[in-house]
Amino acid sequence: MNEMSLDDITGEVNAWLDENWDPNLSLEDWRRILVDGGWATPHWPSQFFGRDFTLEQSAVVARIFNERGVVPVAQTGPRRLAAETILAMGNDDQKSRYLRPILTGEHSWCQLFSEPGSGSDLAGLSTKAQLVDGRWIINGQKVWNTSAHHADYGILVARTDWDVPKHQGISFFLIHMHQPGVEVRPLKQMNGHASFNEVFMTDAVVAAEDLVGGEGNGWAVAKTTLSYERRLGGVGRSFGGVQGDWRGRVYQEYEKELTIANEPYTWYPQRQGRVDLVLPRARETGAIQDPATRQEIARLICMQKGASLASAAAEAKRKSGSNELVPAGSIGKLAASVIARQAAHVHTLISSADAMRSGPDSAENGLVAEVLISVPAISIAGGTDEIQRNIISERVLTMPKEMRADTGPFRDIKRNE
Amino acid sequence: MNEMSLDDITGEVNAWLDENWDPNLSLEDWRRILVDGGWATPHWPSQFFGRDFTLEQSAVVARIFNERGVVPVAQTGPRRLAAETILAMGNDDQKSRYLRPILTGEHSWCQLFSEPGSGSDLAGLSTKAQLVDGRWIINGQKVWNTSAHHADYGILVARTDWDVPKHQGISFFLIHMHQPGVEVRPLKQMNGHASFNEVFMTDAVVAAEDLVGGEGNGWAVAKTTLSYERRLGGVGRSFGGVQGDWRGRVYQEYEKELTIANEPYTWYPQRQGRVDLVLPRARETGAIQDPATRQEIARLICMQKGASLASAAAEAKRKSGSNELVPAGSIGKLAASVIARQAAHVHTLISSADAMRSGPDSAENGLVAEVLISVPAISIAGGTDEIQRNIISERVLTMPKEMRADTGPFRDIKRNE
Amino acid sequence: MQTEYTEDQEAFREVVSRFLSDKSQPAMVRELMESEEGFDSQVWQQLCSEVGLSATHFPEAYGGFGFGPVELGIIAEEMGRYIYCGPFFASCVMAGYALLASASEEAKASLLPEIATGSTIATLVLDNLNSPALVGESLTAREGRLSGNAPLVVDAQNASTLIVIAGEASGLGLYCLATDATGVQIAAVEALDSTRKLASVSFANADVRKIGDISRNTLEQIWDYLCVALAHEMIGGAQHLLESTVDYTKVRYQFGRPIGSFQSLKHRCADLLMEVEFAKAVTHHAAFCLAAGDGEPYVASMAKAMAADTYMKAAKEAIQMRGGIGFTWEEDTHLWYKRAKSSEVFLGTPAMHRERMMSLMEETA
Amino acid sequence: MQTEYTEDQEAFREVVSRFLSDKSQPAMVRELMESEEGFDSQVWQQLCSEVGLSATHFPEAYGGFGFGPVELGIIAEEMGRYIYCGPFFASCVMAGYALLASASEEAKASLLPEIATGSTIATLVLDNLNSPALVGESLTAREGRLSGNAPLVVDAQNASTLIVIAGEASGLGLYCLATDATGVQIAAVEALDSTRKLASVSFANADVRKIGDISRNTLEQIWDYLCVALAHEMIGGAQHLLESTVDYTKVRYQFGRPIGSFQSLKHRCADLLMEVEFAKAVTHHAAFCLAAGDGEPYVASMAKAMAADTYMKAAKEAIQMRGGIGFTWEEDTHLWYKRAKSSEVFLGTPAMHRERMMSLMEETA
Repeated sequence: MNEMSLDDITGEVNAWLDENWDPNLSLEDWRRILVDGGWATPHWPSQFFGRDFTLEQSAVVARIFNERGVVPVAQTGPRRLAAETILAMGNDDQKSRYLRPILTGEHSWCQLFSEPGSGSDLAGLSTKAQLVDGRWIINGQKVWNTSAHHADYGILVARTDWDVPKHQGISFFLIHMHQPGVEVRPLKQMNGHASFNEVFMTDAVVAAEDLVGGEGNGWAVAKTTLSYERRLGGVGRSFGGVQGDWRGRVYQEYEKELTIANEPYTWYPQRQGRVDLVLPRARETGAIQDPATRQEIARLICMQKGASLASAAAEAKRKSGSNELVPAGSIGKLAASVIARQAAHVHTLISSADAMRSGPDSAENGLVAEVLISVPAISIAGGTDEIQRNIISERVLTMPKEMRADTGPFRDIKRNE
Repeated sequence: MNEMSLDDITGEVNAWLDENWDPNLSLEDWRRILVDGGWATPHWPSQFFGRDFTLEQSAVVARIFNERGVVPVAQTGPRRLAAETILAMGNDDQKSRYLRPILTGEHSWCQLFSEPGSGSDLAGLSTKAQLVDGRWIINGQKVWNTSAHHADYGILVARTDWDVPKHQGISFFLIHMHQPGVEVRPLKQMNGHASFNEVFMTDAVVAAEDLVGGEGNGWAVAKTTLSYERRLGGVGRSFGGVQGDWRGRVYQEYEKELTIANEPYTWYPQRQGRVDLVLPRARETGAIQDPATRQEIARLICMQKGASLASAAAEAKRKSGSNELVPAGSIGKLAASVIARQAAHVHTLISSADAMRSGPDSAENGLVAEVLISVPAISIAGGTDEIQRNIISERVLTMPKEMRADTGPFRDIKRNE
Repeated sequence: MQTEYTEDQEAFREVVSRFLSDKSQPAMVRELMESEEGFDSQVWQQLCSEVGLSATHFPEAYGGFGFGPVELGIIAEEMGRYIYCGPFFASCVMAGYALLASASEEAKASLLPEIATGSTIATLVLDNLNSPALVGESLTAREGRLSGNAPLVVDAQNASTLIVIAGEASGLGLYCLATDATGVQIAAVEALDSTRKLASVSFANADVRKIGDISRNTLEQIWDYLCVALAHEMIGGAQHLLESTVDYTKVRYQFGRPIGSFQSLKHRCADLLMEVEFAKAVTHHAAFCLAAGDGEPYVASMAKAMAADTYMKAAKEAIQMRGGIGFTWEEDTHLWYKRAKSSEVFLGTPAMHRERMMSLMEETA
Repeated sequence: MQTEYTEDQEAFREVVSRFLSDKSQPAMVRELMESEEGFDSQVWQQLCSEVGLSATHFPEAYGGFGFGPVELGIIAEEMGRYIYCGPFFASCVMAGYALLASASEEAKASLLPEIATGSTIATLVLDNLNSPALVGESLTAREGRLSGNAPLVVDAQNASTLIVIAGEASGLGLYCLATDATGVQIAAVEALDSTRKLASVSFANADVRKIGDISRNTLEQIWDYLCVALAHEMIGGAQHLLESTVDYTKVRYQFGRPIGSFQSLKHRCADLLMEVEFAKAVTHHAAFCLAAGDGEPYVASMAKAMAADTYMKAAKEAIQMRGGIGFTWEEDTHLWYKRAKSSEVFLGTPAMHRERMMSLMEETA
């Protein structure tokens, strides 16, 4: 822990920025200065680009950066998950080699977890890693890999032992994406966007020193990644743009970085149902006069208000340190599904036959049509509704678990071909 | 098989009735004549009060009885299940002793299958039967026993072997109800009616010769009973009254028998939601003008029409001998639940605040209030909705079965205390 | 505006809950619901004078504690959880709010302190329980005389004082008279939910004292207050049902497993939990809004609609998951089921409240 | 009135199904939906002349086979199952029924045989696809000239002949003109479901031939025929989705088990089967009623409402139960999902049809 007072921090950050912050630097140059100055990730240990700050101390730095329009380190896409996982579970050598270029934005990362055969059942993965002549040889297929097509590295889970129960035979690797054994193909969704990739690994190679957490400990490492993912609200988020009226080369490059990073997520607001468009459209079309439609709109507003208030109440309880189990995450996720579906239903009622249209000439420049063919994703991506219901019933309501068919050696567990 | 032509049957029945049928007989006298004449159950074997008639031949007899207003043998309550089970699975001695007084109405029967600890899981029953000095000693509790309070005998399933899997350790008995070890208590439901009983057996006695189908074969015998129950549409049916303008002592006594038999079922139409009352009430109250209510009424009418047409289509397929699996029973049962619930919802909308009332001064002499507090039964009685969904998904859609926790010796299976 | 309960309020809930868990056990509820008056006057006196619940939301000037809809909501929620049988809702909530909103200073000063101590039991006579817009059509006052019929009045049998909202030549007025006044006829009405006693009240040219004017707008506000209190009652009941049902699925075995291990029950319980959490959050929010005089204009209707739907859903699942046992008289679930069904339509159906939500929203849009 | 299919009809279904399973495989559907015209003219010719489907429901006098709504329903159901891409619905069903119901003998004699052979592709231009009551407001005919706009016309790009229902000084008229006539403008409209091509059609004082009068009542009847055919399409699609989804749950393993062994999926599939059975039974019944000129007056709206809700439910479950795979472009489920969504609102939403049901019921009550 760092003992600096909040006032001292304020003074020191501002002094450092007066000295070093120059919006006319290139994005990479600026970030090198920022990272080496220790102000990029002040909550990290001082040994690795940080200052051992508490969250409160770090918040002071973030506020000042924000006020002065200072461009932060690279955080888009899965790179932040990679960084936090390596910081938490990697060895010093790995931290030294990988963290700095993540922060400066030189290296882009992707996450290689899900497989076609193991979606809800992530630990049922069957990508194979074999140690041959001191190197890990990887064979298998991953899917839903955002940003994999421009990633330099990937965080990878693969199976190294098939004779132990499924969670025990998994190892965690850092894999170099630019090698002959790795092929990345875009994966198009039913709404026409291609936000994800499939990654095929055929005798791909990972150096022995890029195993994280030791052989067979991959599940624990992956859980660290997943808990960060949950905390950050999924990697599938929009990262906003440059706020305010700032000018300079660094902003131009930063804006470009964000645009590329946000590209896969342009339809994400639509998969949530675009509740914001409901009332304006209902008023504009006159559908708000229709009694049956009014009932459905009211239901939607009720759900949305309920979800947002329940989530706020849960957050307040969490902050107050209550011991009461607050299932905010899973309930919120399930709520988002229910809300999105009802919103799509209401949009359909409002559009009536116009819901047959799509594209830029259709309602709200095509956004409504995109809602109608994107909402199915909200109840699947990032854990299906079914998985959320399992979590809520088991962890919150403490109902008994399902009987398991997947104990014993992984080799013997029935799975998809 | 009997080779008589349908014309010959017509002639013979009419001649026999001209000779024997006298509405001024007592009910019991008439039925003795009827049974001994072999016309009571002509589809039964000639050895036991029948004539080996086919269903087609029997239908001729039934039609003539109906046209002439001839009172049939006793069929109310569970006695018919008892009779058919004994006929199918009993030995000659049992048939000789029990069938005749069932037909004449002298003996009334009840069904002792369900237990407080085994509702959906009937085969998980734990009433114990032990052979002591050549007699079976019964200990345990049964529940949902219609007519048990005035039954002379009961068909009983009890466990005789605790060291084999659960279906294998069950035996089927005929128990005399009027004995010190048997106590019958009425069981009141949430709607105030008491249509059922609980039956407590404490060292109750069954003679060795009243074991049906042999020790450990009780499940097969019980399944025969249950298949009759399904075919007859559950014992919980109304049996109608005396139709037409017939006069005579036998009618008076028959009417009285039916009234007693129907008493437990007066609320059964209400548990089905009384869809017939919906439109008249909606028109009378003006609720039919309300657009939101109209939507709900339309939904109800859709469901009801769908259920009745689907059931008719299934019946037609069954008759045409199609091999296609037609899940009419379970779908129909599930449909009845959905319809009843929607009907209750619509009745609530129609009544609005008046739904707070009950009793004879409330809507439709209290029938609407009775609907509101009786519909929960429809999705439970005779197999819960959950059981029907299991059946539909496994037998019709051939989806894989649940994993089982109740294999192995019954003694080791976890169950309710 | 308040967004969560204070520690004091949480402590207050504890007090209320402890009192009711002791004085309103299911066996007592069953006894009272079979009785004519439907409540235990000794418990009522303790509740009013010892615990002081009846005076919670009245200003101190009228013998109250000066709290508001939030604290009242806490009481109502716990009463819903335990199905407290007594004239609290009729006297303190219904009559109390009508007086607070519309009675003359003199009437307030004379009536509220009596209601606050519980020595006077009052009720509010509304000739229509479906919608505030329909009130005042059947009951009319002309020159100090009241005529007409209110078919459903809560706890009228137990009240000594009737507070009446009646139509006038133009507009509505608030009136007061004794239940034993000439021209007043009170007849018990058989109730679906016998834990809340109902009567019809009819007036034949009864001599009546006018104690205030009520605008349509004020009546809508009173209705809001009543709906929010009722919504609290309902979410209290819904929570009880959710908890008791989940508990049941953990101990009830079928097919060698607790039924709570069957996925379809687990998923339905998860859905129910979500709905209960939403209805609870909105209902609490509605009380915070009323207390602050702020927030969505339609928040009371929102709370009433959501609480009603959720309570009914919880009630249906509570019986279904108990199977045949849940349908018996002996098991307690039906007490809450009937309360849920009755509350669903009391003060307006969910459909009415959704329509009202939309109207209020569009009026202010 | 017929209550079940005859053996001949079942055999006919086999023929249709075999043809489509061969000629309308998902890979072909994908190719066609990406193309501008959206159908394969060779398959269309086979369908019309070899299999003779296009002429099924036309009277023999007009080159048809003299069958009716039941046989047409069989075709539509199988087309829905295989998402057949082609102008069948526009030309044979929509234009065909409008002509049969309202055209002059002369017009029928000249147009129907051409449509029956498939050599003429026609479509029906309605200026409103939401409700028959709204048709004729935007498109109007005055003294042999047609003006106005129809924003959504099925397969107009592929048609050579437009059958138009237009408002007149009083009432409605049926009109006919060629797609290349002066004053006609046809512009492709991007469709949510690209397996059914849409265009907007506008008329600027176009010279037009009147071929019949249409009463409001007749328009309602035409609408009924179209809805019943569309409902068949939808239940065909819904059945395909139910079957393919159940099959998927049997072979997809997660947690060491086929996902079809998880109870919540089993129960949802059972519920879906029930709904599909109901919608199917009502839709078939609706065709039997139309064929017999008997039955509930609201049966077409009932079928459309039920088929639409069921198809959407099946489509949602089909994607959900497939998880992420179901949301990919590569997997075929989205083809049916989009057809379901688009059909839900085509010729009126389920809510509109429920309201129409009630109106028709109360008119005749």
